Amino acid sequence: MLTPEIRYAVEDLIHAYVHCIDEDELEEWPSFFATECLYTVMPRENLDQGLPIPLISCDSQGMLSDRVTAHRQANIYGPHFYRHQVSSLLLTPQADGSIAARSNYVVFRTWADVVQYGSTEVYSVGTYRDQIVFENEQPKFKERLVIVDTCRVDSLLVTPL
Amino acid sequence: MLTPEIRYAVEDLIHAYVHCIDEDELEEWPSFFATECLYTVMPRENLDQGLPIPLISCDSQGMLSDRVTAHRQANIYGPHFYRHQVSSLLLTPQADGSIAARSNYVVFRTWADVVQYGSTEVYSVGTYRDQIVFENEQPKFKERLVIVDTCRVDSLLVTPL
Amino acid sequence: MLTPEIRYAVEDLIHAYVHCIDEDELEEWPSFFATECLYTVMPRENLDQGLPIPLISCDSQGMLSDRVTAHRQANIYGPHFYRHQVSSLLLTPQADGSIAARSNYVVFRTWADVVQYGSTEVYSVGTYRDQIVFENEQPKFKERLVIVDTCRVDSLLVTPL
Amino acid sequence: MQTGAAEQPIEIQWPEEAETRVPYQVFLDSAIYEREQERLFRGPVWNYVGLEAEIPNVGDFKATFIGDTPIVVTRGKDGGLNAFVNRCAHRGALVCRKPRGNTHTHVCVYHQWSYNLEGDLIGVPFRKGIEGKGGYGADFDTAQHSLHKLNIASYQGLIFVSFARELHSLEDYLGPQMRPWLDRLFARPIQVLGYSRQYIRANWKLYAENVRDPYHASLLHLFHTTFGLYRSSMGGGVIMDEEGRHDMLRSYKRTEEQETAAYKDAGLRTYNKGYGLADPSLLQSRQELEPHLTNQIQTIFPGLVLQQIQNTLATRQILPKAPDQFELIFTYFGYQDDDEDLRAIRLKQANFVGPAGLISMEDGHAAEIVQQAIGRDKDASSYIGFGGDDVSDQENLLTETAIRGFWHYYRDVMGFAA
Amino acid sequence: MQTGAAEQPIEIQWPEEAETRVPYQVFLDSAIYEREQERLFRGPVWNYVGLEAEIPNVGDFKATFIGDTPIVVTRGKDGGLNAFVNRCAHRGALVCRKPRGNTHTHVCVYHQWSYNLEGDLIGVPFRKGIEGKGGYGADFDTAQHSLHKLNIASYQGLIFVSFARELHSLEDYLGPQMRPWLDRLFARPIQVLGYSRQYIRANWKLYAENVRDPYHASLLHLFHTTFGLYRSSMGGGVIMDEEGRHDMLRSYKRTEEQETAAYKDAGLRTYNKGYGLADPSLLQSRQELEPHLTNQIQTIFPGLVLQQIQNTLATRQILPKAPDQFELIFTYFGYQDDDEDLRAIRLKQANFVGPAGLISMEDGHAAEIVQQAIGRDKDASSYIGFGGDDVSDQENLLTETAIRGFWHYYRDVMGFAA
Amino acid sequence: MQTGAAEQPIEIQWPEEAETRVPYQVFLDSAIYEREQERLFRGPVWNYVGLEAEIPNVGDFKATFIGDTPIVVTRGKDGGLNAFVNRCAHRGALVCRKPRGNTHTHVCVYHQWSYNLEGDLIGVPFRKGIEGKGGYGADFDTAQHSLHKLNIASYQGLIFVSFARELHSLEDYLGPQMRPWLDRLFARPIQVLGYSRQYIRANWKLYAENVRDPYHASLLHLFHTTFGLYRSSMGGGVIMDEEGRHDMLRSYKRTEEQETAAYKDAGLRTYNKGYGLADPSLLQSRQELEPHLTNQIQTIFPGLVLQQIQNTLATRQILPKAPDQFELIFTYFGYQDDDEDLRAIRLKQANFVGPAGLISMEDGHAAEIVQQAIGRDKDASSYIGFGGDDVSDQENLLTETAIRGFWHYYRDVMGFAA
Ligand code: FES
Ligand code: FES
Ligand code: FES
Ligand SMILES: [Fe+3]
Ligand SMILES: [Fe+3]
Ligand SMILES: [Fe+3]
Repeated sequence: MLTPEIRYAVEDLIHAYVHCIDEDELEEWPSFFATECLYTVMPRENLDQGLPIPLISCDSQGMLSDRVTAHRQANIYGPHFYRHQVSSLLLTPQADGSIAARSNYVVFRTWADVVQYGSTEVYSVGTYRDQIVFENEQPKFKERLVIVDTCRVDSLLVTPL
Repeated sequence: MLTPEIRYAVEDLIHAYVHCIDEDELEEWPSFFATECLYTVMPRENLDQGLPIPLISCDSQGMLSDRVTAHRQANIYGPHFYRHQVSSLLLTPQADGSIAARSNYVVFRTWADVVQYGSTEVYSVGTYRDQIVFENEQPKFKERLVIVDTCRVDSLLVTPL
Repeated sequence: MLTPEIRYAVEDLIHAYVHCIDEDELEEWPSFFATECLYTVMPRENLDQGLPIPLISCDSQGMLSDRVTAHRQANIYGPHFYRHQVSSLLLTPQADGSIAARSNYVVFRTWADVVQYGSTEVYSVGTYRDQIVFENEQPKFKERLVIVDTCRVDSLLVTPL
Repeated sequence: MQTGAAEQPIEIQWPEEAETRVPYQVFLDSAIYEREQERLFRGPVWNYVGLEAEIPNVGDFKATFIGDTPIVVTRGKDGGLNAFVNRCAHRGALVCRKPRGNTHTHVCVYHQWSYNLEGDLIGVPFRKGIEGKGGYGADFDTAQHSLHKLNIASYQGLIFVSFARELHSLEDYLGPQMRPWLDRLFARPIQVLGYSRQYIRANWKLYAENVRDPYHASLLHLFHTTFGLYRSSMGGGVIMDEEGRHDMLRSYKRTEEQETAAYKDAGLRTYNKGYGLADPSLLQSRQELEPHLTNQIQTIFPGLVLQQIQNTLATRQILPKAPDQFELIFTYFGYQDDDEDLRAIRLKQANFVGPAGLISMEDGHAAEIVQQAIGRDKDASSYIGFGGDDVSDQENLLTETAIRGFWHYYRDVMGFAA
Repeated sequence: MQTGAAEQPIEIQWPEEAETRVPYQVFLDSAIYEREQERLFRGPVWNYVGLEAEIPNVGDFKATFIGDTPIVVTRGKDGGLNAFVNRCAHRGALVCRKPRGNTHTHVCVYHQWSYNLEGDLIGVPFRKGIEGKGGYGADFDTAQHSLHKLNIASYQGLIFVSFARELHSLEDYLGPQMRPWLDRLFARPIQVLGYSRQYIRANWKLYAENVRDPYHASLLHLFHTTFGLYRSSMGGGVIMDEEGRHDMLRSYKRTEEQETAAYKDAGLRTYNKGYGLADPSLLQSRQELEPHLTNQIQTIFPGLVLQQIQNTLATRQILPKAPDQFELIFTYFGYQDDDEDLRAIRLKQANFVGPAGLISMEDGHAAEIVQQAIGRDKDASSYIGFGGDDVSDQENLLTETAIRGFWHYYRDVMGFAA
Repeated sequence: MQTGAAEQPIEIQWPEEAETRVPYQVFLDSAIYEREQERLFRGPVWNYVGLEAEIPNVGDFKATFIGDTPIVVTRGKDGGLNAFVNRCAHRGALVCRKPRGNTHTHVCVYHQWSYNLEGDLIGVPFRKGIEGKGGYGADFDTAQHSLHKLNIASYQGLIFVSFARELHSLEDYLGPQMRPWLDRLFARPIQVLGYSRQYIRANWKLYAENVRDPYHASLLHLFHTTFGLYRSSMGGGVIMDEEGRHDMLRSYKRTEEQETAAYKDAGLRTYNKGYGLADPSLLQSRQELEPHLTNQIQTIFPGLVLQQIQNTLATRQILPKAPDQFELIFTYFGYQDDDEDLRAIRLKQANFVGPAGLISMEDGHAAEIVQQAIGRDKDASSYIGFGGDDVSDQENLLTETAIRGFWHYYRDVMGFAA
């Protein structure tokens, strides 16, 4: 049984993660993860067939921040915002003291380009499978697996889910 | 005033229900309901006019499991996944010890057929009106009324909302 | 650190607000606000450029109720329902005893007109920035700022977000 | 996609064995869709638009469609029925924006021109201007600015509307073969029990075929066979009107021996995999109409389907929306004198029909997978030679005769006949 | 839907009483939409694209549209204005993907061809290849590969762009009837206060009619009458340019007696149902411009609307997106020397206008319900005979004369004149 | 939008310098899209549809598309390959609704007609009716009602299907220039590692150009230059088949001195802004194929792209969906004998490619911004004169020669040649 304090801390982690991305504060994004971490975006199509190829995988904080640098400096894509909805959060304490979490996400993408400025569409839906640990009393994602139902990616995937 | 324990138990019921359906574990679906139960999917159009015809109604666990058997063995439909979002949950303890719950849902449908594989659309939005009871200390839906705003059903309705 | 009681009260405010609008009980809508209040609907486009023009702004309960009266009596628009999803709620107690809240919203609009009856679309996504105070032990919105990502408004905006 | 006011010429080649072939082009071509709106839905037909029970009182209205033209049906002051196109005579706005309601005056929201229940213009704001300035001149004649009125008639409480000025009476249009079956369903006063709506990504005629097709019943809808409720054949038959455009499919349970024999004949595998209904209360039904039938599925060209499936009674209105989209609106009803038990049976059996119907949800899907498959093959054809190649009543259900009847009449109306 | 490089022929039959009738086909037909892009938006007109105040500094740019062609407007090194089509001369990518910004060089992301603020090609990566291999030959002439440059001019800080090579000066295009009213609004330096965007599922010309239509003001927009703020008529009038394509509607409050008389004339029911504003602070306004007007609604053909509605000042840009879709972009402004109070009044009055405007939200809806009603009736026509059948300035608001002026000029440009 | 069974005439004017110009009309026109389906995808070409490794066992099937026609590929009882159009011979339903699976009989859900793995009709429910009534007549010949069978062949485990009845062998179609490079990639048994799908709002030929375009590599994809990983040029070259329709772009790292020289030649600014990779493990790769290449990007007309980008191996299938939409399906593979480390490298390098690929996500965007810019300028043209105006193999990467090759062949097949 999780204490309310721990629940609130974990819920805040999961909610703050969303605002970090949606408010375009990507530079903070790696800090939501533990020192040793794994972030994987996996099409449901592959997972269901036992195939290992991900859309994105980062097995270190360094790789996370390289994604952010690429996002800011290298990659070319249509200007846009994300807006997440995350709900149906279930928390399960694990034997090793970590917490397993699952929740559903939707990302709406709003274009900020000249052609479709201010129009919004359902961009991606799926589910998060997290392992959460406490480092310095702060909850962090040891692992965040993003299972993408919407495996037919519209245009491209550059901003993390 | 509900205790945090009861709140958490009820919230978990409502969230786990969603994952059961979205992860295609429909065989477990009837177990979310009380021994005596009522599950009704009602178009808002009829409700607003006081008309009684539902899209689906099951007044026993048997009827729920017959729906699942039909889903698995009999009905023909385009392969798809659901992904729910459920939020704005309000809980109200009732005089008889049960709990009334209301929440809003959205279901996104992702096609898994050959033509539109991996594309997602808003399939149905509406609201849940629940009566929740404890059986063997487990919260269960005594009644779940699904009021469907999206009463113009796209293609068909086979997977429960 | 907020007590569970206060958290529940604030969460209930935020959730009940949604049901008030979605169930078309707009006459109750102003009562979710404090005696002195500010409700602003602001396109992200303007906010990001530091431009002050809002879509809607009401700086009194009177202006809120005038909006409702206009909605009921004066304005002409296609019959429709809203259905909100609100999630990723973060609460932060403020020095002055008020509570800052942020959350993401989506509004789905379902048409109730003769042409598209019962069809649903993503109407608006964005985020709420709230300042919540307690008046007579009831939480109220001192300020609710609705930042609209979907600044290309589809058709028109008459029902409050 | 219109490119001018005149009708577009259509190049279509019906295959040689025309009675048993349908070129897929008819489900795809937007010019054909356009012509259907003009020649067929606005042509020499009576279009079902609703039930009198939906608009019992003076001022009651229902807004709906003929083809994809918006129209309004009203109950007039004299208790009579009226219909008009839902387009303001001033600058073309929808006059009636809600699907149903009650009003004695239909007021267009744009400039408040107002119309009475018959569609006559009765009010024009600032008609004479103000202080002699502006407004309409003395020659402005409200009679020239009524709504476009349509012919309306009803039979047994079913309302039909037609754009055609000269036309057979509704009774004649329904014909002596069809009327008795309408009489069967509407002998007692009815009560509307609810609606459901289904939006299908397919051409409307794929559904028109589907409801005239008894072949698919036990093959596409597997509920009964899965649960071992009956085997794969029933007794029944098909009746059509003289033109072959309307039809009535009836089916009834046969004796055990008949079924077994039929089953052997068909050489079909059984679907009964040992599943049983956990709650058989769903099967409870009551024989209520003479003659006893399990199902009566009746069509009135172009867009009405009437159903009695056990104790569920409903009309279905087929509304084309685009070459590859249509909406299907179910209106469920019972009788005003239903006892409580019978009413409860109807509500429970609602599980069988409509968009979530255990034995009917598949029809929309069937239409959709045809539309998905044929898009690139408009020159290929479907084959409708099951049960022969003619259009004639049958005392069995293993036939596509009513589909052939539909196309025969369709080609005629559309100018596609040889 | 283009089927070849040549212009499609269009069969259109304008009704006999051509000046007071508009066949609905013009709102539906995709061939007409295509021709509008060529003959009208790219034709002998000046298209409003923005305000100089939006791009005050060297290198500032605004990306927008003429018709549905993407273009860019820039402030050049010399402080002058430039415009070009937003399509790379290499392989056609959008050069400028953001709606606004500042840069001295526009670089296409695909192969980094770069252009200066005038649209001249100034950089081509690997132009000469590497080590003598690849790249462009010696005859490659950057001057042949500039962006498509457009004519640009401004009047009182309003920027206009034209595809036409030979054209009246902007001043002449605006004309002596219209210019004084632009002068009225732009006498002092302005400051942009914000934007709003509205996407409407209707043909853009339904909105062009709407803004030239004083008839609907008190009949569609019920806010004032509901709250008993004034009765159903105002003083005012309509002024047009010589061609009838631009217009200016002005309205002002009349005296109590005038209103009462007018009201009696109209024979209108009142809408005042006893509602009062709970917070009348919304009504606070200040007379600031000469002559005093409650509203100035001015159009410059084809796509500009200028508004002064009490103290809200805005331009509206009408951008067609498809035969049945357009976007409306409001750019709100005040004056740089606004005092704090006046600025606060403008912000509060923003509640009146735009997509959520208490007295304006209805216009988009009106356009949409026309589009919904007429789809199947392209051969029918609207009737625009209010206030006569000619195109002439009026000293009253009960007239569709400016709508007639619009269509008169439209038919001319489009080749639809008799 | 078909308006009849015959092919629509297309008016298209290729500019005079035809080899270096592409009129934007080809990316916009729906009649051209229609003709491509007939003449090109169903024409004298072999269409890539998948890998033998995807359907290794008897009964395995893969449902996919040729152009936008749905088809099915199966592994037959004899281990051979079969292909047929995914459209039931009865009334046209999709027979196979899932993208992959295993079955020995393909049963149409509508009326349960069943087909064997070759596409022959083998079962028809109620074929002979029941008790002598209904069903098909004695002359019903199942052989006349098979699925539409297609030619199928494979080379090195790559499966190709053709509608054409008379056609060069697959080996000849690939040609002696292309085959060695297929051999390079498929010398050892492969294993499918996963899929990704990308839906792009652009004409498919904009992507066909993109993959034949080495010009954009270091200019659009800025990952390497941003992180200072290499400078803006590589060694490489372009090889084509005789028709110029297929091509192979290879690139490899040059020595430091070569790079520096090349860099000076180009006169390009560097993008290295001082960013370094925080985790360089991403760069780990292994040389595994002879000859050593950094990248092999090979196209087989019309819709196959084969890639070796460092250690990521994949096929890409280009599926047109509409004039302005296509889907791109990546099928990633490795070799069955990969050691664990190599497999880990492939999985990590998956970050480089596909819809989220650090050095490839931009391609879809590039296609989209072209589509967005050209919509209104179908008479304008792109300029593809980089590296000359001919179609010939090149030992450098600063050339659009393979793009010219594509269009040369395209014009021929489509009947657009001078
Ligand atoms: S359009 Fe109906 S009153 Fe003007
Ligand atoms: S398309 Fe602009 S540089 Fe190539
Ligand atoms: S359509 Fe396939 S069996 Fe009838
Ligand atoms: Fe059926
Ligand atoms: Fe207006
Ligand atoms: Fe690339």
